[in-house]
Amino acid sequence: MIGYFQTIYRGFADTFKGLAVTWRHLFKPSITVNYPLAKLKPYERFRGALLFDAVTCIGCNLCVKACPSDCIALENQKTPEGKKIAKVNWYSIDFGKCNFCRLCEEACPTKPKSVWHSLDYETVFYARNQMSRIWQQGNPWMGTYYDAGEKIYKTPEGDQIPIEEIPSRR
Amino acid sequence: MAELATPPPPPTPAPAPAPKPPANVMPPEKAVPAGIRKVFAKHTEGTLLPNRLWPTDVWPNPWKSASYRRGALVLSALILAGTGAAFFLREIGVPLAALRETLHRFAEANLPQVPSWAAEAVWILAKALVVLHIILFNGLFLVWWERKISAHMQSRLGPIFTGKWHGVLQTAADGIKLLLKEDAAPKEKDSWLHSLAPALVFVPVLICFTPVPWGRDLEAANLDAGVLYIFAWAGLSVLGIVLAGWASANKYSLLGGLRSAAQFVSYELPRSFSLVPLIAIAGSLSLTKIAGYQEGYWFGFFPKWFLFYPVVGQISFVIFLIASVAETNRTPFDIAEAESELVGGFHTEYSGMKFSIFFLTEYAYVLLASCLLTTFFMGGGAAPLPFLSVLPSWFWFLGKTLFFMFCFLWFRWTFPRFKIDRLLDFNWKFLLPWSFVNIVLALPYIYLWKL
Amino acid sequence: MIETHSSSLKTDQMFINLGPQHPSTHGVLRLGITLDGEVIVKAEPDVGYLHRGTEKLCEVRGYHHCVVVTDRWDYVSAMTNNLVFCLAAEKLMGLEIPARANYLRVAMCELNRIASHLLFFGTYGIDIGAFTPFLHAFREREMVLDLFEMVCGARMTYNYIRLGGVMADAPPGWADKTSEFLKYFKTKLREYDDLLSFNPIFLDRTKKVGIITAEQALDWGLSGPNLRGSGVSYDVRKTFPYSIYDKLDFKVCVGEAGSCWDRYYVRMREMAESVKIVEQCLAALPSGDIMAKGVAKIPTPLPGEAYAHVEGARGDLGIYLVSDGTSCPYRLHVRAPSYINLAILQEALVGLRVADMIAVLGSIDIVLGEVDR
Amino acid sequence: MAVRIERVPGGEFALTTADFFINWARESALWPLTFGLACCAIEMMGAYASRFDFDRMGVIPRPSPRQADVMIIAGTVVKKMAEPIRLIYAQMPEPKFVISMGSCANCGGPYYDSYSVVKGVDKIIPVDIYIAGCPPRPEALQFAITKLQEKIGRSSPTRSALATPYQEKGSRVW
Amino acid sequence: MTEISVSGIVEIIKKRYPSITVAEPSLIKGVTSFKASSGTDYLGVIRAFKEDLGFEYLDFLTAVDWKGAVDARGYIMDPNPNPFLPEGAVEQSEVKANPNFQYRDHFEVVVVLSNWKEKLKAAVRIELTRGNPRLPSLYDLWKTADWQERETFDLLGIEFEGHPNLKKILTPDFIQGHPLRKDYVHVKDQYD
Repeated sequence: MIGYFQTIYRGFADTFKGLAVTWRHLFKPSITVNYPLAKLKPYERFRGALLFDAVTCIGCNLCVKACPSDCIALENQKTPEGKKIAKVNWYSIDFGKCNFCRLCEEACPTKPKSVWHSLDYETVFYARNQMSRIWQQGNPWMGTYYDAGEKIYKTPEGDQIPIEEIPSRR
Repeated sequence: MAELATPPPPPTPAPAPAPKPPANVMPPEKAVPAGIRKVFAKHTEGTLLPNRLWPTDVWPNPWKSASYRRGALVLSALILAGTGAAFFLREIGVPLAALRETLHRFAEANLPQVPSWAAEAVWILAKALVVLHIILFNGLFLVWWERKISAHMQSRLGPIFTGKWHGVLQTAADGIKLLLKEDAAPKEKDSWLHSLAPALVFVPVLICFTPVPWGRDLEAANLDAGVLYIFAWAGLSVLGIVLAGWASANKYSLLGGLRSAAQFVSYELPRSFSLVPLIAIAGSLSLTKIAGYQEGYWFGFFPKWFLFYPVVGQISFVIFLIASVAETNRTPFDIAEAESELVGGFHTEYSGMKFSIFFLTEYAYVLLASCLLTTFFMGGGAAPLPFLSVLPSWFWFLGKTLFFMFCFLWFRWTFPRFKIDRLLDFNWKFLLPWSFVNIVLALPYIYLWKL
Repeated sequence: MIETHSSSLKTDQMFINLGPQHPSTHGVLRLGITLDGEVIVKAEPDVGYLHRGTEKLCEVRGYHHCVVVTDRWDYVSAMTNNLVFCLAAEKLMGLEIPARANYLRVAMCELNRIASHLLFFGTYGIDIGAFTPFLHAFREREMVLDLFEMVCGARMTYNYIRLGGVMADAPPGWADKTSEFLKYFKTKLREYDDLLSFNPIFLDRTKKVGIITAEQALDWGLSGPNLRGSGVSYDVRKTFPYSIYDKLDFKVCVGEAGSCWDRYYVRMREMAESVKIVEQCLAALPSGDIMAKGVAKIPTPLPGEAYAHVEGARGDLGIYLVSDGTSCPYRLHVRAPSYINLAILQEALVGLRVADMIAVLGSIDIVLGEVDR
Repeated sequence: MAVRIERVPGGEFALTTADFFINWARESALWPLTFGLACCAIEMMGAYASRFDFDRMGVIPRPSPRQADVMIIAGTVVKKMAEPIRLIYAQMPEPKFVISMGSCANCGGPYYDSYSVVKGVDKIIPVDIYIAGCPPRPEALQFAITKLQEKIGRSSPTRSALATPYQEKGSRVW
Repeated sequence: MTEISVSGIVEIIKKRYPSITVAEPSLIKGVTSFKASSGTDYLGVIRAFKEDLGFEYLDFLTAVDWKGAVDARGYIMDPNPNPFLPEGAVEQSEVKANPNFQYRDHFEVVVVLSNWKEKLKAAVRIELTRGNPRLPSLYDLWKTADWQERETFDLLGIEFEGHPNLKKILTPDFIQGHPLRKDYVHVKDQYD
């Protein structure tokens, strides 16, 4: 008989303990980041969207070999008689396939690195062909994409790689 | 934002290439070609949060953060404004009766050709409309309130962006969007029953609200058998749920419908038996008389609410509370639309307008259950302390109902879910026997000590 | 007493399909359940809805590329996948890992075990019907993910443990931020017990449900918290110690009856143990370099085979690696604990009710990425 | 063109087109389908959790496809799973949108050469927004939802015959 | 049971099954390997391990195809959307076979058992011809072999006699052939 009342008492006691936990949390301030109005700055080592700098790149193809999903492609500049020189004609990264693993940045021999992860995570595309970003020697536009259908460069204004802060390259 | 259909025009002027840095000079540390910064338009104006909101630095002393203080200020201002308005509005019951008199005299004086009962019919129609709007606006408010309470219980923010202040228009947006949704349902559904089910679920709840005494003589109709009336109509909506389960030709909803039938029927019993002592003591089934019986104070300050009857009050209160949580199909008794087991339970195959009716019924039932709890156990419009009765009775009724609604929300976001067979055992082996014992315990109150 | 024999009643069984898209199957698992009323007669789990064929892909990727693929097997505790692949490859190549790298590896794996068990605690709460524990668990999990983001830059697919050591050293502020988290987390563990572990409805839903005896567990090859829930105290960190687990002291938590609650509570106590381990690692963190000397950019081990296994969050995760001397692994087999633990559902679910099925499936704690590889 | 205040003798009227109102209701109550496949599903759960609260934007996960507006494909689309995805997409009521989250759903990601992975979910269903990342951060998912809200804001349901938002060329295949 | 040590196991097995040869350089480091020659030996040795020598836990069961370098046609890639590279120009890093490694044209099934009390691990291996790789199933010894054998059958095509339901478990139904075989050629289906 006593055991019966004990179980009832224990049931109610544990129930109220659970209620007390939620009651306490009701008056604690929330820890939410109000995203579009206040954005979290990622840590310094965060692996965001890749960036490329054609000035320091020596076209050594190490990043092409280092990428596990083959999303980097580049073409070396050639002197008129066809000898390769340490400059890049164009350089493209396919963000659709990239899995943000930092292997290309580690493989890059140049100081400071010419392909590096920025702190930007807001990369959104509207169509499939916007995914591969092409950096071209003659065209300093950073994030153009090449519309194979109409064979011209296009800059999807506003929405391509918004950058908050470009870290000092390692 | 340019129309996305046509590809954006290529940049017209070919921008001048960046000046060539001399070959041997190491480009400066943050030397970034000019093109980068110009092209990356600043897309939103968000401020960058350098530090991270970890609970360890937010919670130790919440009063330090300004937003927390502002929130507390706004909350207390709201409560004070409410009591102030109530203080000035006084009792609405008296002027309403006067209004009814003027309506009758106006009908007799100016509209001789209208039959005598027309004025009374207009008056009843007006009361019905007011009660209907109370239920619908409660739906709007309660959905928003539940999302905010559950959010703050889980240390998050809840709707912010829809309305101007703290997502106030969130429920309106949900409702309108649901209205405009296509009514997708399986081909094999029993279409006639599929559309009838939401009506069968929603209409009984509206009817149940007639005898509820919103304050002193503010009830829509002072029915003598109020309690019986409510439990009779409330029992009908289980029919709609079982119908919904059957008509949507989906095994999950069938299971959900059958489960809710078992749960509703079995929890009807302890809910009514736990009221037997109260009805015997108050001597009448009409809710107004029950509320009226509980006015007055013991020893001058202790309110004569049925909740404070030494043993009988507490037992019947707990049984009635648990049974009404089970009636409203909410956690910990929401096995009918158990998210994790039956995907959506009986309303898996409902979309758009029909789904919003189910959604609204659940919140109407929460309001009904809170009103009943206030009337039976907390004495309707009776003020908790003698000098507080300067505030009108409908204000106290509203405050107690809000408190019980908060308890319903509180239970939902704390407790896990029962299992169907344990739920039925709990009812038949615990609640029902204790309600019988409670009736026996109440005998001395009925005959010996007239509290 | 009228004895109505069920066979006389003409009731036919109902086949319901807990489809690949279901809120409580933790991903894409299809359970074909035949029901008689509400009692389950036969359960047939159907996997393969997330089979990406990674064992075949690893035969084309170099050893340093495979580490990236290992992140996506058990994506809730990716650190342990990296560790087990690197242990196997280092056994093949006979590499010697510096002490600091070992301590960092163990600290990261235990933090990852805490994050994985927090996810289990959250989703198990939702399976049983309580929503708030999920939100509280994810609040703590976000703090652990912050620590990982500080060290290796990613929140879930770390690619941090490399052949021969670790990718990068812990940044200066990392150690005291971790100890701050650990101190805060101990108070939270007690709060979880109040909120869910000893809640009467939760106990009622899980205490005497889904009993798996010790013999049954051994027969079906269960491992990890599922096996220890049934009373068998087998922990790879104690029986076959790897890395520096023999230098650390921690308790192996064992349940008694093998019910859903035991498996649940073993994981909750394991979180407390992991906190102790991380504290010891932080205290005894030696200085020194973090990568073994002489690790080639494209490692090509000598022909041979190696089998390394670690105590993952879900059980005994092992990698059987065969190398034929080229730069890509010749055959890589993953002993996926979730895949092997899932098979017991065929036997454990028979005779239960629909609601219990979800409780048992949740308590086995599977991750579909590891089941289908 | 949002809300225009019209000055009329004796007061003001707030005039707005039906489009703006309908779009406002649709975009501020986007109910996604709880449909997680692989690692991105855990980041999606992170987005619903306390720190990056999705409820702020009126986004509640709904278990049944009948009540969902958005389908967030979070994870690798495997060939065995392709048929169920198409089935669930067909079950969703009409103004429906698809967000392809993560490299695996965009075009196969790290499994670009696997024998059992569909290289990109737009081979099965039309996709409105692609998010890069493996897995993308919860904020990236919220950024995509804001972009989807802007896209809904630009559409004109009253004019388009099918009462569906005007899809960007090419992404609506049938 | 006698005090078990590595040498103890070896001579017990040698006494009971003379045809079992102990692979001298124990192939898997730290695990003593036993090479069985026929299906019955394989089953007998494993039963002996389980009953007599206290190896009551089956770690895993898998198979290795020793045919040679993996065939590139087993992989199927989306044509590279990068407009600059000609169609499909992403050259598949061709995996060359290691010249001085003696491949042999058949499968090898590996079963690893572990004995926790003695902290010992033992592996049993058996070579199966490519023609009809058949092997008795371990289902009646351990039930966990059910799914592990189904996976080995599904990915490598090794038949296990006496298995309750030997069907495909991981790959979709319309994939013909066994993907993990070195000579697997992928047939293009409607999703590629």
